[in-house]
Amino acid sequence: MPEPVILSVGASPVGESELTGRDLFSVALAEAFADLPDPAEIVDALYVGNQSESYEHQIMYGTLLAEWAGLRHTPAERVEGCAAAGALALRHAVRDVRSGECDVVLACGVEKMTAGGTAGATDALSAAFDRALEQRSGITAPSQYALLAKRYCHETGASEEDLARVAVKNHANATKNPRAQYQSEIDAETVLDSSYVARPLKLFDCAPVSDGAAVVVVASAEAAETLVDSEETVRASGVGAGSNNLAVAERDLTFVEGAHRAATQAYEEAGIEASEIDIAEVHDAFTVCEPLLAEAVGFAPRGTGVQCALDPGDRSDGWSDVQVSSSGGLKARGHPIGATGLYQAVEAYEQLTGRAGDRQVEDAERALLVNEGGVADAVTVAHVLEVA
Amino acid sequence: MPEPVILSVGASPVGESELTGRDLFSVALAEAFADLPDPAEIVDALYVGNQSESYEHQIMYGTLLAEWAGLRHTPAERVEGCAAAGALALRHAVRDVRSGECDVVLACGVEKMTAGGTAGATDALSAAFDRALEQRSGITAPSQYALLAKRYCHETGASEEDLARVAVKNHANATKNPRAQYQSEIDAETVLDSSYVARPLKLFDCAPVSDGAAVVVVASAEAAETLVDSEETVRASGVGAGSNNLAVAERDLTFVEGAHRAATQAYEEAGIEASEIDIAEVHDAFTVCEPLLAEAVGFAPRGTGVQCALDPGDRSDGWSDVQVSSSGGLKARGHPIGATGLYQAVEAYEQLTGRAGDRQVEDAERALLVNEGGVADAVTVAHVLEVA
Amino acid sequence: MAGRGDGSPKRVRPEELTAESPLTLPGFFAALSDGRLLGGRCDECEQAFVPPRPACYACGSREIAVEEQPREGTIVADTEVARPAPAFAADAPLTIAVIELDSGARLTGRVAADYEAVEIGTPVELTVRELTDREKEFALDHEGEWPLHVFEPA
Amino acid sequence: MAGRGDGSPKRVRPEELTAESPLTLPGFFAALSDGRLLGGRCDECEQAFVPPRPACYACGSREIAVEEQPREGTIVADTEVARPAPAFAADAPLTIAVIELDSGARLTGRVAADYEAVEIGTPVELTVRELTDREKEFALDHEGEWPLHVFEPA
Ligand SMILES: [Zn+2]
Ligand SMILES: [Zn+2]
Repeated sequence: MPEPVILSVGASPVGESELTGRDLFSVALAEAFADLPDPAEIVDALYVGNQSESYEHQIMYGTLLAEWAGLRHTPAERVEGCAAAGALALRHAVRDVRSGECDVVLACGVEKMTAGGTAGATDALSAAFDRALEQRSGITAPSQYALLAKRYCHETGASEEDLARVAVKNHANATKNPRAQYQSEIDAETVLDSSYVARPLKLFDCAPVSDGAAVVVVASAEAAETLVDSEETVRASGVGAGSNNLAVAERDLTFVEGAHRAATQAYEEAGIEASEIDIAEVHDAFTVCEPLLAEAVGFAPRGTGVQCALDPGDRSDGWSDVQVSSSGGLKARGHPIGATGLYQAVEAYEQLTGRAGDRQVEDAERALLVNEGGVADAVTVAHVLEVA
Repeated sequence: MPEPVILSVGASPVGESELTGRDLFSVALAEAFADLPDPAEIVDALYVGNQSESYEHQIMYGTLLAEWAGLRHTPAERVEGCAAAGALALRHAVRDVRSGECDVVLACGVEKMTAGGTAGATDALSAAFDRALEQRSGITAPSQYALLAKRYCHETGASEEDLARVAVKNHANATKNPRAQYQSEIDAETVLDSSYVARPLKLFDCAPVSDGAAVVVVASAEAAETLVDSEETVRASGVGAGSNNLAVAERDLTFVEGAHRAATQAYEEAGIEASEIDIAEVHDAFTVCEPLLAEAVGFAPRGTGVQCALDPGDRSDGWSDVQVSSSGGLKARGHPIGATGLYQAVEAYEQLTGRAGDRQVEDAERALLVNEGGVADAVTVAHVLEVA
Repeated sequence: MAGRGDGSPKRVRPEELTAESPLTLPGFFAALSDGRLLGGRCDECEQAFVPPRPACYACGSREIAVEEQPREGTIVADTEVARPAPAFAADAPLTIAVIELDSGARLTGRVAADYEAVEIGTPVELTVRELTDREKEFALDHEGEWPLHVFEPA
Repeated sequence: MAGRGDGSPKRVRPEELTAESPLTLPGFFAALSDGRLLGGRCDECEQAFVPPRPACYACGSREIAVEEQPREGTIVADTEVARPAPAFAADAPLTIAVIELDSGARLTGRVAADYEAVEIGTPVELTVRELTDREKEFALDHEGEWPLHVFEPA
């Protein structure tokens, strides 16, 4: 079975951009292919993660980006699982290489969320909820996660300040990430003093509305050898994916079962344990997600997830030494929905190849990526990446 | 390499329905699994073709349908390439079985187009065009195809009446299809006397706005053996897919190159020639599509495609004996966008297993399916199905 | 009632899945308009769920009975939506909660009370009302007559 | 001009792809506002295309020069849109055509003439205008200032 590796990545800066989605993709592609042959010479297939047609009134993003990359006749398609779309694209790339169907595949993600303003984004994201009972009740994305936060704090005793510290940590990380939407430190008071969006969540508990695009080049190890030096590759050694009920009400509110299952599958494929993960990019669309995910993927004992905001040495027994969201996470790096899963891969690639600059995590050898769509784990995709 | 087969199908009637998308899926699933174990016992993955979130304000259709099928934790996702979404789902199912990743996969398609009326459908479909130059010029789906029809008639000398006969033939076929949206015969005058939607195309040159859902159960031959008798299976022996420029202006207007490439790849995988195909379901979203596709996939010499409306014995030299659109095609069976590619597979499955009732094509052993998205071949997926 | 309304669990046949069947959304909302909140109950594992659907989300069984749900339940988690979508802006802030009905079925819905007036564990009771004109504007064509479920502190 | 405007073909660097570069849509439409229709020309296979993009659709090369396009072209195919989307309803029926410019680049656009007044082969000339108020209503936020290309019989 061919071994899939990531051999190059590219990503636009995240934030509000004057560029359209296809232009942001051009930026990401130009970076990813700066030292590679033309895509037309090497790429066999292309997948695009994209959440909503409403932002740019554009579907067919597979064909559009294939054309823009000079891949006119290449098989290309859009995949959608709300915010997990990016990792779904990556998973296809990894599997197409594994099966031997393809030698080189582009996993792409793009979203121009700011095109419709905050109201447009609120509406577009609500389409991810069950239409019958959830959407019609007037619930929004922040309030869906607020339900999780309310229950999590109720069961674990975590406070709003505990959640605030997750945002503080991620903003601090993002100051060292030149692609991040927010490169400024904040303190817990900034979060706690910000207005409630959906109690107990406040403005600074929420990831922003963002524009961005990312490209991850996946190839068989054999094909990669002909294109880059081996230290420029990262192994995609494990993948996991799964769904959970669409409606939050019908799930465990304090244990993200979908993420647990997806991560477990990825660990098994990679032949590793959760404790061996050095760095993780998890889906912190809202602060409460990071502790929930830390528990679900096996980094933390139940109820202690908020310690993700602490330095590894300061955490309680049973916690792993993993560093979470070195990129700044969705909260501070930004969250261009369909591209987020690939920004996670970009961060892990840069960390595992020693190119993460000021935010380099020492001796990072194994990374876990957890990308979710819908509210929390309505769909989850997990990847384990390892140094070659 | 495991051999993928289709072992069961189900589909809702096509037309304007009171049911929502998920309900139409329930209808299709209940039919497909009438004689099978619960999906939860056998299904490893699920793909959903769905064109637009705008009809029902619903994304995350992968998760939604997985849940509705009792497949709560199964990997599930939506794939989108406009009207080719259904066949993209089928292609994933076939490839997941081929690679050995899965034993049984559901390829699903669903669209509730009537939810937004004709204006809503016009707008939702226009999102498939290039936003920069095409959408902003005010072009609609019928007028895009009208450009093709105008040029095709100009180059080949085909008349509006020649195109009308395609609709007449497909309506006649649909009278024998209990799932068809229009089960009434029409004559050429009906088409020619209908009002212009986009000259030279008239109302009766256009496929209708439709609701519908379809399910195709794909499995390895080995897994299928444990579930059904072998005569109930159909081999998915060849698949092809590819893109073409998003903008119609930048393509060959009278040769559907994407379909030519996709069909050629499918023939090669199946090890057959175009002349060996007995029945074909092609993407006749507008009458002009059927002659264009007949030429592109190798049934007809260039410029003679309109003879698809004739009985095989009445066609000129070089034409194959293929029967095109025994279902009634998109024109008369109906065109629920994201499900259309799977309705094509449903028809071929029923024909190849001898279950097509009054419309049974005698000795049908090999079928070609051509499903397109965007305008014509912006994305094309072709499948060859064969009797087991 | 066409479709499934007698509570007997058996696999649904495709032709039974009409707009009158409570296993479809139009059928579910038609019953809700009559004041009856219908749910499914799995014959295999006893899980109850709203709305009814042809398979159990907990175990995957297709042996589903349709049963009227109790109107009484309890708040499992709640929040206050400060900035809802435009269709609901006039009613902001909204109190929204996950409710566990006495059958064990859970669903999300509005609570007709201030956020401060309720908490986790507060007992609530189901009410059903038509959409407001404003809400109807934002409803899809086929949803205009679908009523809204709203919980009131019991 | 930032980005690529000097016509010299070389691969574009990511930092050059700003809103001022004609290889992005904002850059392309800014030039169009100034009356200049820019296209790409492939250094490998000579294909011309509008708008410019970082790779050639014909051969995949990334050696692309940006060049102003001729205003003159010919109708390759045309139609009359009887029922356009709501944004354009006031102007219905619309004549729309595929135009081949004298550079060989092809694009779709409106023709400011009745359908009966033009045919395949009719020479046309590019004009550029601002959006009407009605069109602006339907434009996305970032498109409001983007002009529209319209062809007139030459
Ligand atoms: Zn059950
Ligand atoms: Zn070229």
